[in-house]
Amino acid sequence: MGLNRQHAAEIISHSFIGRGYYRLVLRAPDAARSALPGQFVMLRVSQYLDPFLARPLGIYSIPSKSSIEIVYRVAGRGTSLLTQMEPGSSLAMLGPLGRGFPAVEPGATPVLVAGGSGFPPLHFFASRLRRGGLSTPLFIGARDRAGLPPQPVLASFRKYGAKISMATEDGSAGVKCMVTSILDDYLSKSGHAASSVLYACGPRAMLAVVSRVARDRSIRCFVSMEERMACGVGACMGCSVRSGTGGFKRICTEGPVFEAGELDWSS
Amino acid sequence: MGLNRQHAAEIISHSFIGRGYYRLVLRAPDAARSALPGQFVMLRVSQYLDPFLARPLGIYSIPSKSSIEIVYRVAGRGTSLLTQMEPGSSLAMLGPLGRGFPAVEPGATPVLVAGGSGFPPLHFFASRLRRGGLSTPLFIGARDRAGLPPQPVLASFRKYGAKISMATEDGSAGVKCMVTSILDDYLSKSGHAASSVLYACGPRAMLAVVSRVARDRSIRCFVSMEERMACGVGACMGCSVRSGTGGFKRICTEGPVFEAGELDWSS
Amino acid sequence: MRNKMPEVRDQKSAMGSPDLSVEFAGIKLKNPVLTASGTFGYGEEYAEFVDLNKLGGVIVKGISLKPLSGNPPPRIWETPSGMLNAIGLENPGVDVFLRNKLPFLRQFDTKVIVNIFGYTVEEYAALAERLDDAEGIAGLEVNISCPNVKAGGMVFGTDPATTHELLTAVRSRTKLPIFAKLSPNVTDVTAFARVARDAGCDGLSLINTLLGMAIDVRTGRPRLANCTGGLSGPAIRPVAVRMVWQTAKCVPLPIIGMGGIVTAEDALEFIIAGASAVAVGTANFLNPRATLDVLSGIEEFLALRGVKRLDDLKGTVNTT
Amino acid sequence: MRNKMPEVRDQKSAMGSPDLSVEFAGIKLKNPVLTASGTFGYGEEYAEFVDLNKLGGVIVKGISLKPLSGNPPPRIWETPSGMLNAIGLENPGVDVFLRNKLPFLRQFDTKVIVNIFGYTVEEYAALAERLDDAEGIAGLEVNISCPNVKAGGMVFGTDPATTHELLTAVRSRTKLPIFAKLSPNVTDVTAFARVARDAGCDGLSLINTLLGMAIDVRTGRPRLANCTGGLSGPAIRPVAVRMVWQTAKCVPLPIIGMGGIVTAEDALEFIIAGASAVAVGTANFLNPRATLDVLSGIEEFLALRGVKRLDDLKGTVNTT
Ligand SMILES: Cc1cc2nc3c(=O)[nH]c(=O)nc-3n(C[C@H](O)[C@H](O)[C@H](O)COP(=O)(O)OP(=O)(O)OC[C@H]3O[C@@H](n4cnc5c(N)ncnc54)[C@H](O)[C@@H]3O)c2cc1C
Ligand SMILES: Cc1cc2nc3c(=O)[nH]c(=O)nc-3n(C[C@H](O)[C@H](O)[C@H](O)COP(=O)(O)OP(=O)(O)OC[C@H]3O[C@@H](n4cnc5c(N)ncnc54)[C@H](O)[C@@H]3O)c2cc1C
Ligand SMILES: Cc1cc2nc3c(=O)[nH]c(=O)nc-3n(C[C@H](O)[C@H](O)[C@H](O)COP(=O)(O)O)c2cc1C
Ligand SMILES: Cc1cc2nc3c(=O)[nH]c(=O)nc-3n(C[C@H](O)[C@H](O)[C@H](O)COP(=O)(O)O)c2cc1C
Ligand code: FES
Ligand code: FES
Repeated sequence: MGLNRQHAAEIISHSFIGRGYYRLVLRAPDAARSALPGQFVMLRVSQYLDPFLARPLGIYSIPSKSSIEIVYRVAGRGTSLLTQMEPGSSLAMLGPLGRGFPAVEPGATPVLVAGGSGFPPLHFFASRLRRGGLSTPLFIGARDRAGLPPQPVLASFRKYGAKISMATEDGSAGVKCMVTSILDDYLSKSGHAASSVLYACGPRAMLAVVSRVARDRSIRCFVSMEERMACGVGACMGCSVRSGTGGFKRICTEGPVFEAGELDWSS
Repeated sequence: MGLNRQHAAEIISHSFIGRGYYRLVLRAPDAARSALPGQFVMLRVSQYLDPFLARPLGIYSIPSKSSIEIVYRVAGRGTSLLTQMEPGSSLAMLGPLGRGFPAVEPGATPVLVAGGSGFPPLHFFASRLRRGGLSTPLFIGARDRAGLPPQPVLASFRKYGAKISMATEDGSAGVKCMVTSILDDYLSKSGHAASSVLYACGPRAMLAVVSRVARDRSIRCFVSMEERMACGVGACMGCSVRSGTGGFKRICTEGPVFEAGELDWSS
Repeated sequence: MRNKMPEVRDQKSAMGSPDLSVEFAGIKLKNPVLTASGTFGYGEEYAEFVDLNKLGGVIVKGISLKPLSGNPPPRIWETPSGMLNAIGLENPGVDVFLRNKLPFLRQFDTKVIVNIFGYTVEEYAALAERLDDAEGIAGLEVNISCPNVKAGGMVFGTDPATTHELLTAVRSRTKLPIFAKLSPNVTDVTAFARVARDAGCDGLSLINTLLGMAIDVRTGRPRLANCTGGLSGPAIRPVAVRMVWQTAKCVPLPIIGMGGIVTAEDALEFIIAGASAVAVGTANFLNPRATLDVLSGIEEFLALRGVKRLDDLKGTVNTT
Repeated sequence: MRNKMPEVRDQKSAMGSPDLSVEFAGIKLKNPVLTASGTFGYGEEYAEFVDLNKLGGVIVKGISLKPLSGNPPPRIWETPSGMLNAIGLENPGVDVFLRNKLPFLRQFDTKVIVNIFGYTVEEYAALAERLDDAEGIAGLEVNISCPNVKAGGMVFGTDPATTHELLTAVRSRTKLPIFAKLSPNVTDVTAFARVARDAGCDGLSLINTLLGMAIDVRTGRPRLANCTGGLSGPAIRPVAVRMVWQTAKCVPLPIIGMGGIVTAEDALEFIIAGASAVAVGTANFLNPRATLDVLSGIEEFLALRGVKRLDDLKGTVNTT
């Protein structure tokens, strides 16, 4: 690699941005230089032994040459401890880790699908799409309005040319349905279905449907997966998901981004 | 009791005061109202499970009707984590706990002896002595200059009328000897030996010598003891010291202040 | 309670306030939250912080026939998410307990379980007999697993034959319900659970502490004067939950589950694994009101999910 | 190294740079810091963070005769100051290991110890034979204690007779030094240490993980798909230190001590308790450079106290 992937990353800024999310900017020049959309970092939220393991968090953007930005949702003890860390202090960080989204092939139309808190890697990805004035469709699904990405995130996606469609299960924002329905409608209507390539991140159940939609339409689909992690570097075998060809794949090194067909979606 | 001894004590101020010590002022009206010199509190330094147990810390003073002041030395993981706590946040606290120094009897001359970081309870005690212009002798011992109480502490003792004599083992401040030697000299010379009552806090080895000095001169001596604690309320039997009459005494409830003769100093 | 006012209770459940009472080994607890022996003194020490009337019960610090002065200090050491202790069963002996400690506890509407300990079978048995007709004792917890007393305790808890002999002797000398407190320092805890059942025990308490050790590398001396000690606290919870689950699956005795319980969620793990009740131990040291926090958390959890009776949750772990 | 340049070494010690080399079971380690099996992959995964030349040795992830795909996810769960794992010994099998993994490790000036595992005595023995003449292997660590594989592993590690049979079979098929990796989930770990010695083992590794379990109270399902898993990390360190101490006292085999080592001080506890070397496990996940931090901390400690050779510290715990 040549680049150092173990850092004591200083917190440059840290703030609440709504709907349970925080925005964290870390000084990490090596990571900023090399990170690819879809990659993640492992952050230790304590210098002590409880909470114990590092937390995997996607890279949301590269705001400068020397920093990376993370947007995280307070989900449990680790992330709530993280919210207390002040600018100026440093966090032990590993990364960038894993394989990101593959580059968009010429002629392909990227279509982004984010469920729940799955938007951070797609945001980084959107920031790197060079689409010459064309807007990238972004489908966002959540249980309800409160489960949607916070406003600054939506604004930033728009800035990068995303055309956002939203669906909530309870209809409190956007269309009242599963996000996969509006995705399916779009693919039916757009006429672009053939050239579309899906890039999805979100709960496993959603990814399973997205990958079925893609398979049914014979279009390519890349999913970014989540599983509990210990090492983040392929050593512990803790983060495995079932492979489509039997056996398992480690999310941290063979993923987190997989072509949907590589995985077993049956269970 | 009537008073509540379990608090979420808000940090009012917290600052470094030199020589490895921090000064911590906590909002704790019930504790402020009832605390007696020599009593202590148990402070949890983390809301998480490592570091695990609460830390026993003496009460240094009662700066207002609603607050207590603690002065602590960074000794290990717990106290170094404590230094990171900011004003405005709250700490789980139990106290005041234990038995403090007995009131000075009429005609008695209190003589204070502090070794190492043993000064906090004596400081509180000094603040309560009403001696009508008479100064209280305070003997302070340390390995070297760096081991002495920080300047603000010395200044505050003086404010309360303490007449300080210092001894360091390496002679880098005060007399080059054990603090017990200058204490012994004082008692020999003062002519007050008969009316002197010793109040000592510091390392066990020092307290053993102080109590021997007192016994040899047949004067009363009260010592404040330290031992590792888990509960602080007499339930776990973890903090025992050997009693002079066989068996053990719990520092947290039967102490931390004992009359020297109650304890077994042989081991 | 259950028999006295069934209607009110049903109404309460219907209104969403779940029934937390549990009944086992002939003991009715108003709720499943007890205090683990040795971590709550004789109740008195924590009475200022906890309304003892609110607890399912209090399991007192281990009592022996004669007073014991315990191990020399240092007796405790902090470890990652836990602690080592080697108290050595310091206690005032059964006479002082009956005279000075039990009367205090009798004032409260809570069940008192007395943890007993001896160096010989006869000491245990005599102790059981002595407590048999004392007023205000709901049951005995037989500590056959203290890792901190060299002469006997540990051997009893780790050898099936002596364990059987001991428990049979205790059984023969008391009519009180008896709970065998099992050691986790064994290859197969269920074997000891079966021994306890065969010896006529009414229930099981598990787990006691894991045998551990820590060394001060600067002095080369063990952190505990006793050299080894018992490891307790959240660090050991996964071991405790596993042992409760293993035992509940194959031995039909009610279990008081313990080991590292700090929160209601921790306690619910034990219930779902198969425990009938739980005991909060080391957590009392972190938070004197830990028992009450656990209790209200359990109540909230049941109410939120519409579970009417705690018992409906017992042993419901889905391992398929 | 020791033989090649004794003068330089002596000079170094005289100058305060302590001798960290250790030699046991015919293996010379440049220093006592190894990596625990399953926590450092096959070295490659951490080679970016750690100069493998600096390590005393690498104990690789457990290898079986045939590839194993392991347990279904979820496979890990965080616990207080520790973690549960039920990887199920996923590994590519011995052939792929020899072809693709070992050559990488051979590039480095460090000792490679191969952790082996099978479902039957014959599988273990065949594996030992297969590795016997491979180039670049310093020794075998026989995992008789994995709590995560139902068929065999655990039974071997907790039953003396089958343990003896297994280790004797392995012994007869390889000339390499063999280390029995003992289970902590037993009543008396020293009994198994004696079995290992009687079977001709050259050394012992202890401890493996404690068997544990955690339950998601919201779903009622175990946190691990495998239901139970192995508890590792600082939470178990007091148990590990105790077992190393107990074993070192009474069985004259060199011990690789492990279980919750994060810092040099932790490692020194094991050495002082009687271990000849240490392995850093779960801590690698918290800090990929944990091994090197432990190593430099040990060196500093020895230098500061003027201890010339690490060996002078071994087993020096003062329990009087
Ligand atoms: C590759 C990857 C990228 C991620 N990117 C983001 C992101 O950009 N923003 C964001 O908000 N979240 C992200 N997550 C999820 C995030 O890791 C979890 O929300 C977080 O670990 C929860 O920790 P906690 O301590 O707050 O929760 P706890 O419930 O206390 O966690 C307990 C344990 O479970 C693990 N865990 C809990 N939830 C998850 C999860 N969903 N995935 C993996 N492990 C989990 C924790 O790491 C920890 O070991 C990502 C996860 C992965 C695997
Ligand atoms: C009654 C009493 C009053 C005290 N008052 C003060 C005070 O006013 N100011 C002050 O600076 N210190 C005081 N101490 C000492 C203080 O408790 C320890 O310095 C502190 O607990 C060290 O914690 P740590 O986490 O930094 O060290 P660590 O070494 O990480 O502690 C590990 C464990 O050892 C215990 N421990 C370590 N040192 C001591 C000690 N000397 N006494 C008791 N337990 C110890 C800790 O509580 C913890 O359980 C007092 C101790 C007692 C018993
Ligand atoms: C300080 C201390 C003293 C204990 N004394 C006893 C005792 O006297 N008898 C007994 O059976 N168990 C005793 N125990 C064990 C506890 O009752 C309990 O089984 C164990 O600590 C595990 O629970 P925990 O992790 O919640 O503390 C003691 C534990 C501690 C920490
Ligand atoms: C994820 C993981 C995988 C492991 N795999 C193996 C293995 O394959 N073979 C083995 O003998 N031990 C295995 N172990 C046990 C470790 O080698 C070690 O004995 C144990 O984790 C205690 O050390 P620690 O607390 O430092 O991790 C594994 C441990 C972990 C955490
Ligand atoms: S997290 Fe360890 S292999 Fe993926
Ligand atoms: S600290 Fe528990 S009895 Fe004193």
